[in-house]
Amino acid sequence: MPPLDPPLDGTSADQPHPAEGETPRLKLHIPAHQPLPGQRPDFSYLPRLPAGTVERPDIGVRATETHHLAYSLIRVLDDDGKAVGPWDPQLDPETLRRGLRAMMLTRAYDDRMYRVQRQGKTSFYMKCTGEEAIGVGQAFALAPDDMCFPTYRQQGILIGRGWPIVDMMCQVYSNARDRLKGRQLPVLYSARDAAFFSIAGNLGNQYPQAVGWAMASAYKGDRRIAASWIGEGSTAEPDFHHALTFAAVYRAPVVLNVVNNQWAISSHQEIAGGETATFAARAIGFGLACLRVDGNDFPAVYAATKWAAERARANHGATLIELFTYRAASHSTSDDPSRYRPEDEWQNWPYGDPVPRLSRHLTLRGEWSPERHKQLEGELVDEVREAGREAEKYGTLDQGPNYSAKTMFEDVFKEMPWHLRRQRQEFGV
Amino acid sequence: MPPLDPPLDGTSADQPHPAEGETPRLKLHIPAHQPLPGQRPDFSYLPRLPAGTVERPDIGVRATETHHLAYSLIRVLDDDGKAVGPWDPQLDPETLRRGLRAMMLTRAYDDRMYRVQRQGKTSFYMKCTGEEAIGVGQAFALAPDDMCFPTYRQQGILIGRGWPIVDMMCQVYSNARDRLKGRQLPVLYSARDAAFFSIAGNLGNQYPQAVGWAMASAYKGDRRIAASWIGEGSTAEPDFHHALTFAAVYRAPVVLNVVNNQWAISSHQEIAGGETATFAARAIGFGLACLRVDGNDFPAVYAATKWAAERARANHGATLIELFTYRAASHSTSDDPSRYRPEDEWQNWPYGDPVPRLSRHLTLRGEWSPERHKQLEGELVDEVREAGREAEKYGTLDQGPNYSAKTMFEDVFKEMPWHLRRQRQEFGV
Amino acid sequence: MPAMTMVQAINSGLDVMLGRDPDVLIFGEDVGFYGGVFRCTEGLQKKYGEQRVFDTPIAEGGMLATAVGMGAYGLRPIVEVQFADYIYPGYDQLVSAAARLRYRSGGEFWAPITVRAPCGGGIFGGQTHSQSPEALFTHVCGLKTVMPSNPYDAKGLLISAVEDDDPVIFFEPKRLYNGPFDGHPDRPATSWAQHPQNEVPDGHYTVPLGKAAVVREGGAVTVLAYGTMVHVALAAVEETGIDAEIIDLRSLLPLDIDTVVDSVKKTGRCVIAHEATRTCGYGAELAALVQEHCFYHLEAPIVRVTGWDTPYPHAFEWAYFPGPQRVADGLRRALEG
Amino acid sequence: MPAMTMVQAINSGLDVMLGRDPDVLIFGEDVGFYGGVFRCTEGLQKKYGEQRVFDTPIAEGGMLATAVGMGAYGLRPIVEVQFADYIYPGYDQLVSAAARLRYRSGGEFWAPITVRAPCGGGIFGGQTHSQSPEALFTHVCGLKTVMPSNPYDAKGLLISAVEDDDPVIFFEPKRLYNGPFDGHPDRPATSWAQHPQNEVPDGHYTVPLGKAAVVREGGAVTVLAYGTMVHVALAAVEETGIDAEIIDLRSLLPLDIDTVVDSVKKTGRCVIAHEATRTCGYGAELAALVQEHCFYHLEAPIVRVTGWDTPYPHAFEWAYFPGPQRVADGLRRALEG
Ligand SMILES: Cc1ncc(C[n+]2csc(CCOP(=O)(O)OP(=O)(O)O)c2C)c(N)n1
Ligand SMILES: Cc1ncc(C[n+]2csc(CCOP(=O)(O)OP(=O)(O)O)c2C)c(N)n1
Ligand SMILES: [Mg+2]
Ligand SMILES: [Mg+2]
Repeated sequence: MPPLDPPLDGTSADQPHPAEGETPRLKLHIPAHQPLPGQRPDFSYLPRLPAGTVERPDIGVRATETHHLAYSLIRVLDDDGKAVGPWDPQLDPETLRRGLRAMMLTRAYDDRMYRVQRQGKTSFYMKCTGEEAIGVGQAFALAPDDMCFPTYRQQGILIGRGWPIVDMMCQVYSNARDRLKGRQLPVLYSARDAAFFSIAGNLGNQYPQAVGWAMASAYKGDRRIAASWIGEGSTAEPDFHHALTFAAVYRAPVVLNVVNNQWAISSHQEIAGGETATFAARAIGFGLACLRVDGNDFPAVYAATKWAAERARANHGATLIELFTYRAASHSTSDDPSRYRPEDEWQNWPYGDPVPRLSRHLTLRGEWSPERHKQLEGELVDEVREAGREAEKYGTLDQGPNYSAKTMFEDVFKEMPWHLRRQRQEFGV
Repeated sequence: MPPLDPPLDGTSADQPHPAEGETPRLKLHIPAHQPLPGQRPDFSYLPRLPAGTVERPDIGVRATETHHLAYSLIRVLDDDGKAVGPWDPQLDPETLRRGLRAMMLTRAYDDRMYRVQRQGKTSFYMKCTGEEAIGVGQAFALAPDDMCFPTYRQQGILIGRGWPIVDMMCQVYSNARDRLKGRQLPVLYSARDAAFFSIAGNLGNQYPQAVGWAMASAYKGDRRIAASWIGEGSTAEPDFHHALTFAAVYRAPVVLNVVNNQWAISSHQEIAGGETATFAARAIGFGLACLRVDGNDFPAVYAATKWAAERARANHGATLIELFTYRAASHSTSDDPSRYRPEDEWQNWPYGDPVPRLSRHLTLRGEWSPERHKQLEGELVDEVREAGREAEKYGTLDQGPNYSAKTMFEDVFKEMPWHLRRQRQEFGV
Repeated sequence: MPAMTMVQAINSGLDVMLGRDPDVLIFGEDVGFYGGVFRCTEGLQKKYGEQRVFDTPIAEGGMLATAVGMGAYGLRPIVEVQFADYIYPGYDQLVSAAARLRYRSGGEFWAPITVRAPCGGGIFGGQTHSQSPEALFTHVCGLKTVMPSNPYDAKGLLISAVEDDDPVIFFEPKRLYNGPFDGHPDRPATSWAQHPQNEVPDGHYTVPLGKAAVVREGGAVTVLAYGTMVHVALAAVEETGIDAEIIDLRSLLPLDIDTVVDSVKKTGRCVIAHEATRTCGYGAELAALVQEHCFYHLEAPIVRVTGWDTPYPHAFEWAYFPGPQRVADGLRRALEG
Repeated sequence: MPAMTMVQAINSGLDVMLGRDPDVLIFGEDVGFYGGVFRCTEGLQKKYGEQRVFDTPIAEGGMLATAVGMGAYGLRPIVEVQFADYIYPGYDQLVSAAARLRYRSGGEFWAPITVRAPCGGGIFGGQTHSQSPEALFTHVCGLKTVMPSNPYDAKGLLISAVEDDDPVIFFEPKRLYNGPFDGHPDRPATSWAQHPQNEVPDGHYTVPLGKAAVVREGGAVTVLAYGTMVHVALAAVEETGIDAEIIDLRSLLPLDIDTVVDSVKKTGRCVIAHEATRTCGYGAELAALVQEHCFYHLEAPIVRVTGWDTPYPHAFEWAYFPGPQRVADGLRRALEG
């Protein structure tokens, strides 16, 4: 169903309003998603929004002048792979190749870690397939020391910032080199040295925390801004509301991203409120700036993020960016999407796959080729395999080695109180 | 400061965006409210919005067609007291006189109960002075069995629905006839027979509960809708977000009111996010319909509420109404507004006092007169005094009689479990 | 009678109540078309329609507030909170609204809601898919709190919870969904197929709230347990050969104090076992009550065997989980005194 | 040394920390220009500016999340929650974020925040201005929980809390803000002016977290109390003439177990007094610990004197409040055994 123009349940504007007395009985509307498993993918409800058509306002404009952008879609790469329109960041080929490589490395990394979970070497894994342009593109657009408050689906940020994938793997394996000492569920990374905040298991927690961090940075007269990510499904949580409220009131230098990948486990974005408005539009009621961008379009993601980051850095306040994309893989290794959506929906996503799209663009510019692409793919598979071999030397969840279990009593507090010391004794070892 | 067009902290659109490198240091913006106590009241920042100029869409229009109304102000009574424009509900004089009487009774009731608290006859009281048109006008516009989920400042609903003020007083006194058995803080009424939900002490709780009640009504194919109220300050609570999300997703038949009386105890609406947007605008991001109305204009409040109620009843979904008003009295008997605002701000409120405004309108129509007004005022003071005498016969908080303290163990559960029976024994009596 | 897993028993209980009472609705995250991440609502939307069983936005506070409002209208909503670890955003609506509504309104309004939430560890869910927060609810007056240990009780208690006119927090030990678990992760997982309490009537029946079950009679020491720990306690007793009396509390609030007191007075010794963190856990209340009621019968300090006062650590699940070994040590301490 | 009320002592503690450390910020509802509904932040915005002391939107979850983010940056935010009864919307940020951050990040991030919240009854605030929810925090590993009973401790503990690198929940018994309260509402209110602990140094000093105070030595029975109940216990002892040893716990987590155990081993009897509801209250943990550590010294059951397991009823404040009479009865029960 069209997100911007909801049908009014059989009593639309065209129809006459029922006269006094003959009021109909009330009915409860439950959003019902089509197509179902087995049915044909159908994205005909998505308005076709061509590349290059959305204007790019000055970063200093009043927030109200960005609000109509909540109903558009910033796209740079057209169907042929040409970069068009005012949002083209005109990145040099080298940067684009680095971006492409990071996206492809993210995908290769995901593929391997998903596989090793299936092999029983760890308990759990989550891929970001189809969403690589977001983590990577936004990492490229932000300063390396801008503080990121991500969800579990922005591993692309770590890879985009060059954090060692061996360290990422060690966390997934909860092994003896896991910086999180085996305490955290796989993929809930923390990487202070990459300005990457400890990922919360409780959806939304990070969003207003990012605003608090940004307020602190502003209070100190710092130049670092904060950025945070949340899934479209999680926008229903209180913390989303808190982040928007506090960002508006204190004009916090933060980039607030909503990754609308259409799905929240099995529930479609309609259940999160996407039936009657876009998620970018949530900014309007708070007087925050907003952008809505094709999340599968690397240059567009980069440009929108850069715009929001510069705006924040210039003390113009926060921007809410909706990144419109599609969750290609299962929610996690615990999930089975074939129960709730057509298997081949992803192949039919109208905005394509971010990796071939960027590859195509570079090729069109004579800066890349299918051969080099194929070759790089191979190299990255090897690189990930090598990293995997090394990481597994430090242990896996099933085989060990891991940290000593004794360490589970540490870091609950800075200094261990008597009752934990006594419990550690009771535990023995 | 103008609510719709925030100054961008010295770096507004007009100024050139700082070139690369010379990024300024970040600054933390803290909304600072003027005028302060002792200073002259100054409402010059409020755009002057004349009566009768806002168009009235059909109740069946798509929500998006109401969104521009978030930045207007529905007003019916002009400065001379004439009812003008498409929102004039053209109420008959009798209805208007009943409305005026209920507003005046509410004010007289508040004045007495505030006084008796000062005399030590009870612990606490809260007035709604200046906001009478909201509780009363909305009670008149809703069906008598539409379920209300109010805050502590809509006593006008109970009075507008003719609930006995003696019963209200008995609650405030926590006396032997208190329907709430002395358990609840004064003014946190509950009146099931008036379709008036138990008032929560925790701000916001009632707002999404109203949506749930409305969903239940819709599920049952009922014709009763729900309505809820929240203060502008409390819109920052999670429950406000929940209500809007669920109302949008399930198209619940509910009228969601934000009473923007400018103040949340000592903090001005800017601290709640009113500096950068209106509270009606919060609806936009959810695709809900919205209206913004002069809360001190009885016919305007009635008309807007009626519009939203009819829309909900016709299965067109929820409407968010911002009622723009001013909290004339102290927040409560525990508060001292002279510490944070000019004493005479209320007298300078550009949208006046709802009581004389309606009185003036009726007089202009030859249906009322200053003499009758004066006389009615006197009658109502007597009526309230009489009611007070009767209520005090049933007891006061300080003198009693009250319910037997033993009853404090009842109604925790439907049937009293052993541990409460045992505690009741321990308590003795 | 058919053999059911705990998931099937819960599904059957929901089915029975949807079938009997049109005012029963079920909602929560992924409970509709998908049937719930643990499959407890599988097939129910198909059978009863989207108006009766539907997905909600990801907002525990929103769904609980909605339930309170529906309850005030007269419905009996059942809310699934996907994991007990995620109930906190809805905590205010439970503590400030659901628990107090009957009281504060002088009995005019109440919240006949049931909140289902999978709890406990044992599936390598890490610190946010393993919590046992029952004590955060038993401390709140106005809430009832329940935790079954087997399919039969799960269905019977669930039906009692739905039919109860007070709010009931219904915790489901996720490690027991598909089989009993004796606390030996190294041994092959057993299914409910062989378990005596897997016999679950198809239709309507209830297990009353507030009634404990003596799952093993014994004279040497009393073990107070609930949920997964009932099975762990049984294993520990079997392995040590200690003649313990094991009580499955089933309902934490209201508590079946008489069954507890009678047993401890008989044995003179008491071990309390739960998976939740120790400090201010429900075991603290049990210890306080037992020493209040049985002081002169106690021959040794009451022993608490619990999860440690740390978050549930992913890699050290079995070092954290209070398994048979720890319960056995507790039994010995209680016997030595 | 100047005599201060508890409000003045808290204000002074905040003033000292704002003065010493530019990374200390204070925010919450009405704490800025207004100075707080209980006046604890009076004059601080004027002295340190709006950037240091400011109002927040009415969103406990938002202000606590903001504090966690600021803490991650390196600041030491102090948040005022206007009433402890209103902390629940922020509960998720405390339990899921603040309490676990250091642990889950392997020590990379932590939340050095202080959360101030007025608690307890005695001002006819009804059920939503009178709660004592301390046990909902002492059960959560990773949080420290404190409650002072006098001006000197209030300032010293507050400074320790702010300087502590872990999150501290700092409960302020509102009935003690302007004077000690012995639980006799009928008698004229006393001020802090006459009280020995009203002497509060102007400058910086600390009272360590985790250290209890023996406020009265005695041999007959040990009374464990905190906050308002310390004064009530003193009154009860005076009125009964029972030679009780009264311990003001001050810090609930970490608890000063040694002081507690030494005293109970000496007296052999124990009464626990708190204002919070009984079931699963902090007194349950105290009872469990005391019987674990002092079993062979106990001559009678440990007695709990607490608020009832009901909401705090407006008109029956004094029937609900565990006053000197109830404490006295508890003492007698503990002595009779
Ligand atoms: C507070 C909370 N509630 C529920 C969950 C369970 N849960 C984990 S992921 C998820 C879906 C999130 O969807 P979305 O926000 O769209 O992010 P995506 O997975 O699509 O990236 C849910 C319901 C949780 N982790 N935390
Ligand atoms: C959850 C919660 N937080 C804080 C409070 C304390 N409090 C009571 S009224 C109030 C101000 C509310 O202002 P607003 O919402 O604008 O309503 P108004 O009083 O102006 O009608 C505050 C902060 C509360 N009752 N509940
Ligand atoms: Mg999603
Ligand atoms: Mg207000």
